[in-house]
Amino acid sequence: MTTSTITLPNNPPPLKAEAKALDFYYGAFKALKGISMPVYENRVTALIGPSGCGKSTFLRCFNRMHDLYPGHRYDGTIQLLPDAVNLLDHQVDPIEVRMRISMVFQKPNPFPKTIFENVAYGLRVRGERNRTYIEDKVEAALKGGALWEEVRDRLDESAVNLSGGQQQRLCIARALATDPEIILFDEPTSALDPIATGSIEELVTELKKKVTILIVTHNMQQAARVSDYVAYMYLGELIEYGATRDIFMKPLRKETEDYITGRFG
Amino acid sequence: MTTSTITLPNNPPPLKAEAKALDFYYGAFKALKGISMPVYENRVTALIGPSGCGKSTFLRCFNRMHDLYPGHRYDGTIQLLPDAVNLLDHQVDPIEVRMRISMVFQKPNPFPKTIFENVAYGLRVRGERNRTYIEDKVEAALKGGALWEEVRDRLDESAVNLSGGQQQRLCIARALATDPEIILFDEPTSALDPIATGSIEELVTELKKKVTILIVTHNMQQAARVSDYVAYMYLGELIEYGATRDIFMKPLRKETEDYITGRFG
Amino acid sequence: MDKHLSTQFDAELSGVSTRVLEMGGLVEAQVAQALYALAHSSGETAAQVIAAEGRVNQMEVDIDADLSAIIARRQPTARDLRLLIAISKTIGNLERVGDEAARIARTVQHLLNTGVFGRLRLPVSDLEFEAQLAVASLRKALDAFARLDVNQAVEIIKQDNQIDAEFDGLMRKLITYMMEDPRTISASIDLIFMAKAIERVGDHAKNLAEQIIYVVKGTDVRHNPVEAVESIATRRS
Amino acid sequence: MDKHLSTQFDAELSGVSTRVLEMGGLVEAQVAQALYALAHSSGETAAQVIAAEGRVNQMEVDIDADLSAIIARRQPTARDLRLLIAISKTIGNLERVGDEAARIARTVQHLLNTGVFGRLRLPVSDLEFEAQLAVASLRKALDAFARLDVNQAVEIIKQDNQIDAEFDGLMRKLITYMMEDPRTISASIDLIFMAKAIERVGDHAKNLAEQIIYVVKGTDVRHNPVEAVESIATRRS
Amino acid sequence: MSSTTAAPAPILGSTGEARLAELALAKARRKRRERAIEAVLLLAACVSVFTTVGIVYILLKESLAFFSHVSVWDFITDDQWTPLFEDAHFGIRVLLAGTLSSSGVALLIAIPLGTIIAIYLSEFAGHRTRETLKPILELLSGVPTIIYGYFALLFVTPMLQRLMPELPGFNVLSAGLVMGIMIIPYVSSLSEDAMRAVPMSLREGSYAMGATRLQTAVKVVVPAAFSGIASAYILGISRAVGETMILAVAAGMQPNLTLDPTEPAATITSFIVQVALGDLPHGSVGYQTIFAAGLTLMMLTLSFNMLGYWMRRKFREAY
Amino acid sequence: MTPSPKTTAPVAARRSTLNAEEMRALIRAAKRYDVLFATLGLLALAIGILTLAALFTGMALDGIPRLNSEFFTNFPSRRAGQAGILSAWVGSLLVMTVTALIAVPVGIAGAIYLEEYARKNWVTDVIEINITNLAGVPSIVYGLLALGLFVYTFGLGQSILSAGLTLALLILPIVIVTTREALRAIPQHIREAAYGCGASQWQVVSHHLVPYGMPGILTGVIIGMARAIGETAPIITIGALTFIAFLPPAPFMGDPPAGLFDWAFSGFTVMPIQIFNWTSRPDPAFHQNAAAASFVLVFMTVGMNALAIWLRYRLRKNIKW
Amino acid sequence: QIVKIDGSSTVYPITEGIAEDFQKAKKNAVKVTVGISGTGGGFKKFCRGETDIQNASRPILAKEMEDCRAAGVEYIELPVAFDALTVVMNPRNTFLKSITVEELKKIWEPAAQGKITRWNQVNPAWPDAPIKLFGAGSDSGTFDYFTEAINGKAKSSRGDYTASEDDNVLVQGVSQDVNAIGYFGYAYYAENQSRLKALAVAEKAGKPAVLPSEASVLDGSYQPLSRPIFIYVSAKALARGEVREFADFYLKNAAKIAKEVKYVPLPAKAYSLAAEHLAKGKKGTVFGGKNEVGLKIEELLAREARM
Ligand SMILES: Nc1ncnc2c1ncn2[C@@H]1O[C@H](COP(=O)(O)OP(=O)(O)OP(=O)(O)O)[C@@H](O)[C@H]1O
Ligand SMILES: Nc1ncnc2c1ncn2[C@@H]1O[C@H](COP(=O)(O)OP(=O)(O)OP(=O)(O)O)[C@@H](O)[C@H]1O
Ligand SMILES: [Mg+2]
Ligand SMILES: [Mg+2]
Ligand SMILES: O=P([O-])([O-])[O-]
Repeated sequence: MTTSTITLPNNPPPLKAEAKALDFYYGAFKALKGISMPVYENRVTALIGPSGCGKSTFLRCFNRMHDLYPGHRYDGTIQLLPDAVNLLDHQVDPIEVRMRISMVFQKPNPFPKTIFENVAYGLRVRGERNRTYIEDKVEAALKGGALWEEVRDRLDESAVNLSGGQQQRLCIARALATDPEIILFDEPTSALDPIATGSIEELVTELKKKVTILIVTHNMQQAARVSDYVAYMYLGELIEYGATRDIFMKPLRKETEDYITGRFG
Repeated sequence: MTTSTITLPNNPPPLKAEAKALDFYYGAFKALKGISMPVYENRVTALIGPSGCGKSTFLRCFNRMHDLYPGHRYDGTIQLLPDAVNLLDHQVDPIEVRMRISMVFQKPNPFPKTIFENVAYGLRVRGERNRTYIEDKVEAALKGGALWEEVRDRLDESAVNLSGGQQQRLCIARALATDPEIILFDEPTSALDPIATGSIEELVTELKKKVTILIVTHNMQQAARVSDYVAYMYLGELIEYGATRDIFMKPLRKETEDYITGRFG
Repeated sequence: MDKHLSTQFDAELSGVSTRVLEMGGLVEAQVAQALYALAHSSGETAAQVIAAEGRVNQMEVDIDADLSAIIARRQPTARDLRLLIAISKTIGNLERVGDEAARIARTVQHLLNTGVFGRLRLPVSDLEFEAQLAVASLRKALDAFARLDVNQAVEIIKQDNQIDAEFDGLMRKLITYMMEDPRTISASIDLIFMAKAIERVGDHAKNLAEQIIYVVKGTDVRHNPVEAVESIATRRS
Repeated sequence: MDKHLSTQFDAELSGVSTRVLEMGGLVEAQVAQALYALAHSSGETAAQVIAAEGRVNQMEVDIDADLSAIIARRQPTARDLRLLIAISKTIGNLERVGDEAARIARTVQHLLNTGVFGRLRLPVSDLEFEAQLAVASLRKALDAFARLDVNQAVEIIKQDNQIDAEFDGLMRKLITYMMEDPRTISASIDLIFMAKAIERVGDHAKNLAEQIIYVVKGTDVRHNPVEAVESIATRRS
Repeated sequence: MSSTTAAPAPILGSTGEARLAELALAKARRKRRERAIEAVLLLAACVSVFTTVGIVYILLKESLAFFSHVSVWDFITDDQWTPLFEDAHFGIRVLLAGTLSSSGVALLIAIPLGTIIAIYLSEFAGHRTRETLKPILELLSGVPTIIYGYFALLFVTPMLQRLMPELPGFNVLSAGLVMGIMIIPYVSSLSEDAMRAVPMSLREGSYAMGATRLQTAVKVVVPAAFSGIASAYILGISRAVGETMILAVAAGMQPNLTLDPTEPAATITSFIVQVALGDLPHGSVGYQTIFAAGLTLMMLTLSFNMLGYWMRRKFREAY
Repeated sequence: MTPSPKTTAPVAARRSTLNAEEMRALIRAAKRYDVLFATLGLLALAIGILTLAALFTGMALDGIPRLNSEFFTNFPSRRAGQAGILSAWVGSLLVMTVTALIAVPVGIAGAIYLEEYARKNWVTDVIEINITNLAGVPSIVYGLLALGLFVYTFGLGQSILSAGLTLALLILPIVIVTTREALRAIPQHIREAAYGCGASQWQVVSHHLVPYGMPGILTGVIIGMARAIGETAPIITIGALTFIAFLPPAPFMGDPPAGLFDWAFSGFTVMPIQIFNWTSRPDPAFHQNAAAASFVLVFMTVGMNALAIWLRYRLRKNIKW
Repeated sequence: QIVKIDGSSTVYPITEGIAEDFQKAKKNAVKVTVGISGTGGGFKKFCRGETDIQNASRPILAKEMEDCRAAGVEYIELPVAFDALTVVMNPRNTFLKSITVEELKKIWEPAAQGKITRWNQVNPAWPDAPIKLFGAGSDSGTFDYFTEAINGKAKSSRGDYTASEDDNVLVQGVSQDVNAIGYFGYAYYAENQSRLKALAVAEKAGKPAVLPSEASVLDGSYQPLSRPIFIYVSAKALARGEVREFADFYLKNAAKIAKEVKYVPLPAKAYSLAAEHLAKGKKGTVFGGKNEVGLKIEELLAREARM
């Protein structure tokens, strides 16, 4: 097994989460191999690597999405700070985890409900009934998702009639509505055109003021653009972790450099 | 209506096709507005522009794909050279056009048949029966699609089991098998990961030695990488056409520059 | 310039531009100070100029690093890319202006150390005139850069001849001096180098101006005769 | 260097590198020829050098255009980007080497025109030694660039002092000459400028070497003391 | 966050172990509720299993009684079926033959016609045509089968007799034909759905190669939709094998060991319905025959379904 | 077209591009098959539709003269001219109500379990085969089952409830299969989105899957009901009545609580039985009645199918992924 | 107040008519339901005590008697009408004038299966034309009765004929085929006289061939194919006023209704005897659990009287 090259920043921001020696199995297949990596608060951390390297798998450990499917196994820990709970602990209800850590998916996946109900969904799931509170939250979230201006007059229309980019921003608003501590993005723009992609990227950099962000992208340029830290993964291993600027100008590992410069193949 | 800024090269290569004052209607909706543009032989021409600007619509005029759906209308001409046939002429059978101009689609769409049969499909459609001839053609096409080495031992396996990138190369081989004069690519890599994308891009630049290529991409960087000429479209109009290098270093139209530099939005 | 979709990118670009101007201000001040040190025989000022060199160097390195980071992270094209490339060239020029200033300052120190100022009558004021032209050119160039003002850039390029003429005149004058009084040879040579340095500052200002035209017009006008440059710069794109 | 997935990109990169080396060869020849013209008082050779300047300039402009096109089209990062940036700086340096060669050649022409060579005894041979060092340095730098050889680059940087020392010696010698024979002043100043030009060629070779280290090691070593550069260059990454 | 929200506990408060304990408690609570719901759903899912168990139980129970009177060997090999006659024979082959020939005729109509219609609707017809004709066609499967029975007897048979004067008034052919027409929508609708589900991109791929509609339909769409089409066929077969009233009315109820569709014949289902509604005393051997026959039928359809299941597995194409 | 030798591969000595004439000939030939097949398709469609038309006109010719208001408001009678279908259509309606009330929730719940909760293993496979198999079991066998189970074992008697239950079992496979189909058509990413918001499994099911699957589910239910409403054999087996000259107690109107469900335990008859009975009567006048009743019944199914189509259209409009 | 009736579809038309009139007479105070589960299916319910009255196209059989006994259900057997099984042919048939039981047997006996396929095999006078056979389904009372009457043994019949539970289907079959011969209940013949021709049956060769008709049944000359049909009234149910009333009403109106629905009513004497039985509550059957054929009305009455 390779050891990872991890370059921590000199003046590190506070930690929001930390994976330690994380292994993950799909049945007998070991998809993640001893991943240890910090996630800094209010920073964007990008996961890059060739297809099938385990980016999504790693990301989905953070909200226990794997629990939906049989045959998975976690080894190692992901500590969520500051309360130092191991997200992967059996005692921890994945629902609890998902309430604290939201996710935005590859394909915009609004529910075929109204725009309002989409954003309010997280609150409803929490049993929230106070109408004005929900309305306030929805508005705040839509503003956070940079969608408020576009949809304020048609909150009662179906969300599926929005454009792809708007849908994805709606999904972000939905994720924001419950004040998550971390938002996970799994290739959030791969289904979008460049302009929608641009606005999502812009939104992501905007959001990090309030929330910690982990983003998987197979677009290296995107990782370069939006992230503060980059983790390069290969075959389930973390090869290199460091500040984005360093990774893209001067990665320490040849594997990383080869991938980044398009020498992989 | 804006007039297009068209910069023709000083020493132009031979023309393979030329659109002249092309309008296209989906029912009452005018999706293409007076497009005039050259397509040079053995060159890669990229169509770029924001989503919905009519790139795909324009591309699909070249093989009369619109004829499959009701309510379309072509105005203007697309001359195919050297025999100066107007592709859009009612007298010209779309099937004939499609036999001369192949297309590769956004999502790899291999037929659920064997690899061999996929590539042989175009020949079979042409009523070809000579087995050795077909075999030779298939081999040549797979070589042309840079897939031969990977699949030579499993030509009889189902094509749907190939990876995404391989499938797309198979589709290219399928398009190649009938010696088309032009190949149309409609966002051929948007469903692929960066490595597969890289190999398709590489293949495209390789192919242009033999065939004229028109490619739609919403990835400007890709257009920059693979094409010799770029056409920037917006709202159904051709805004600017020129050599790729010029377009990306020094576009003449502000609209183009804004789009290319990410100022659009 | 219009805004990018990415405010971050805008911020980075304007950040780096600001730093270029800052660097420009710094080297401009360096040149001015060096000339002040020369005119007023101020060893102290000369020392300040030399001390500033390190900062200028560091700025060059930093800005260059920023530039490459922006290129690596933002995939700039067209005007953005031209701007970054121009900045890269510009800071190289500015750094060299800084070098020239330091060189002048060092020479001033040398002259002070050798006590030449007291002993000899040297045509320092002639140098000053050249220097004023050069500094003005530089300032104008930076100004034009801040506003990406092509017309001003053309003007700067046109005026570069003046400085060159000044330099030639000065040379001839100094040679006369040296011939007249061989004791002044060493000092005169120093002066010649200073004049050369000032002339170089003018050249750099001209280079900056060429970069401005490149950014705005997209044409690399280096090594072109002034007239050609002017016609390119005033062409409507 | 390993191959890219894109052979086109590889081709572009190696194409631009080749042209850099070609340009390097050209300016190297220019320098050598200029020195030949000086040593052999060959106005013809000098004219050739001057004539070549236009080509060098054009090469700089062309390569720069290629570089920006590659950046615009290929979105290079890491080593690729560093290489392109280094090339951009390198060709700037090479162009300036070409300028220096032309300057020498022009001075040779000037000296020939004024008939100085016939009338005066000038320490041209001293110049030649400095020149040999500088040309050797340049050749080595180009060689190191072709192979991206960090060790050789470090060596070049280390040797830059030698050239500077030579230049200082030459200066002193020339001042003596001038003092001895004021008639030589004008010619000596020309020689000084030539010596300075040669010294600059050495500087440019050193700059090239620094760029090599940047490409390979990713660290910008400009403006650093030699020891620091050496330690960075030999650090295992 | 406002105090009104119930869930997530304040981020800070307790840490580590203590927090873990809190979380475990919450998890347990939620688990219990979800379990209860799951149990209810499971119960519902089991209804169909219970139904099968019930059917099998009833069929087996009575069949066992039946087979204590009649040897399995006779049941399988005898070539007469006269269970209610004095001279009782229990050769199920006779009924099987009827079932097979009637299903055969029906499927010979339903499968080709259904497939052709499916291809036509999915690949040739315009959107309008499809959207109007498909539901109309589906009505064919909504007509009560007894009506079809009389239709076969009173309309189709006389028509056929005009073509084939020798044709008896009751025959498998006419019942089978009508049954086939009734089954058409099962085949065509499901097949059409399957073909619709074939992504447009695949079709475009074919057309882009210069293929005609038919070439595209036959060489690309049908193979791609094959697993769905196979399901449709299987359903059609099950339907044909299980169809009752049409045959009871129009096929003649004559236990003939023949596969000739121009003859009258009895099928398993028509026998069952006949006896179940008849005058036989319950509990008599005659009455029990219907369970043995029913069991046979169930095994038959089961084997078809297994076959279908296996085929779908084998041919399920990913696209 | 130019015979420019573009292919470099030596194997392709012969270009597959044909000259224009050859190509046109080829296309013409291929297109002939298109036309041929389209004709064939229309023919096939015509067979189906003509059959339907023949059925309809037959029924209409025989039955429409009988379709007056008395036909709907009269009870059966030995005099064909006075006989009506009041008890039959009311019975059908009530039985269908029971069927729907049972089959819909049970079918949906079962489908949800199988699709969302059950592990994918051989047990689910068996259940799956079992369900498709049930869809092929002749309806009369359900009658036999129901007779043993509902009528005797559970003692529900020959009631609307028994009949409703029987038909519910009969259409359960249809409901389950279509519901599963509908659930399966909901993309996984919608589920993940909901789980991602912190929803529990039941919340995902009840907030999302069921509402989004509704068009498909309803279609299945209605198709099932359309099938059930025409079923004769199983209902006869459990003992539906033929002559019943009164209506069951009005649903949900009796004295609560027991009285509310009186109707469910009442005897009944249904349309197909009435038809069945009338067709087997010797007097041809009854055959006319049967045709008229068939006409009504077919119209009921047509109505249900139309409802299904309309609902599918209405509900699908706002559900897409 | 409900009277529940189930059972034979043959008896159904009569019972339906009675029920209809009864309900009207009682101004809907009493509800009557009639089902058609078949005689067998009906008896199953009847013997479980689920129905009050059973329609039967044949006497109760031993198995069913046992069931009833086991469940403690006692019953009163009431013949309500005659059904004359009618042998029919196609009206276009020219050669058949009458037929003897002998000949019928030759056609229908098990031994004939596959052998007797042409008319001239039965009677050389008849043409060499195929015989097309139509008959009641083997599960029906009609079949039992016919086979016993003709072939001498219940359920003993050739099997290769077109059978149907639904006599209309048989009507259809016979009316479509010149060479057809079939048998079913008189009512179906009576309603389809335009499409069918009844065949006169001679009990023995030489005996006169008799056509089925009300008169020939009543006078006992239509032999052996006339059979009585019954209702069985549950003794326990009779305790309920409405059932008793209904049963009385039935016997009073049976003759009229039977005629109306094209059955042959019993002689008035028979109804009064039955009414008497009913009044006295005479339980049981006079058939001893077997079907019997050729029973003349007098015999039936005699037996009834003996009870
Ligand atoms: N449900 C699963 N069962 C088994 N193996 C899986 C499953 N999902 C993913 N894998 C495997 O785990 C590895 C990592 O998959 P993952 O989806 O995390 O890759 P990724 O880096 O996100 O790739 P991509 O860029 O294609 O999304 C791959 O080898 C994949 O084949
Ligand atoms: N079948 C259609 N009917 C009507 N309008 C259509 C149809 N297809 C496309 N359009 C419209 O035509 C315009 C051009 O569409 P087109 O698909 O060519 O865009 P595009 O440039 O390819 O965009 P993208 O990058 O999203 O693929 C759009 O406004 C689109 O809404
Ligand atoms: Mg992934
Ligand atoms: Mg498109
Ligand atoms: O229904 P039956 O008992 O009269 O045949």
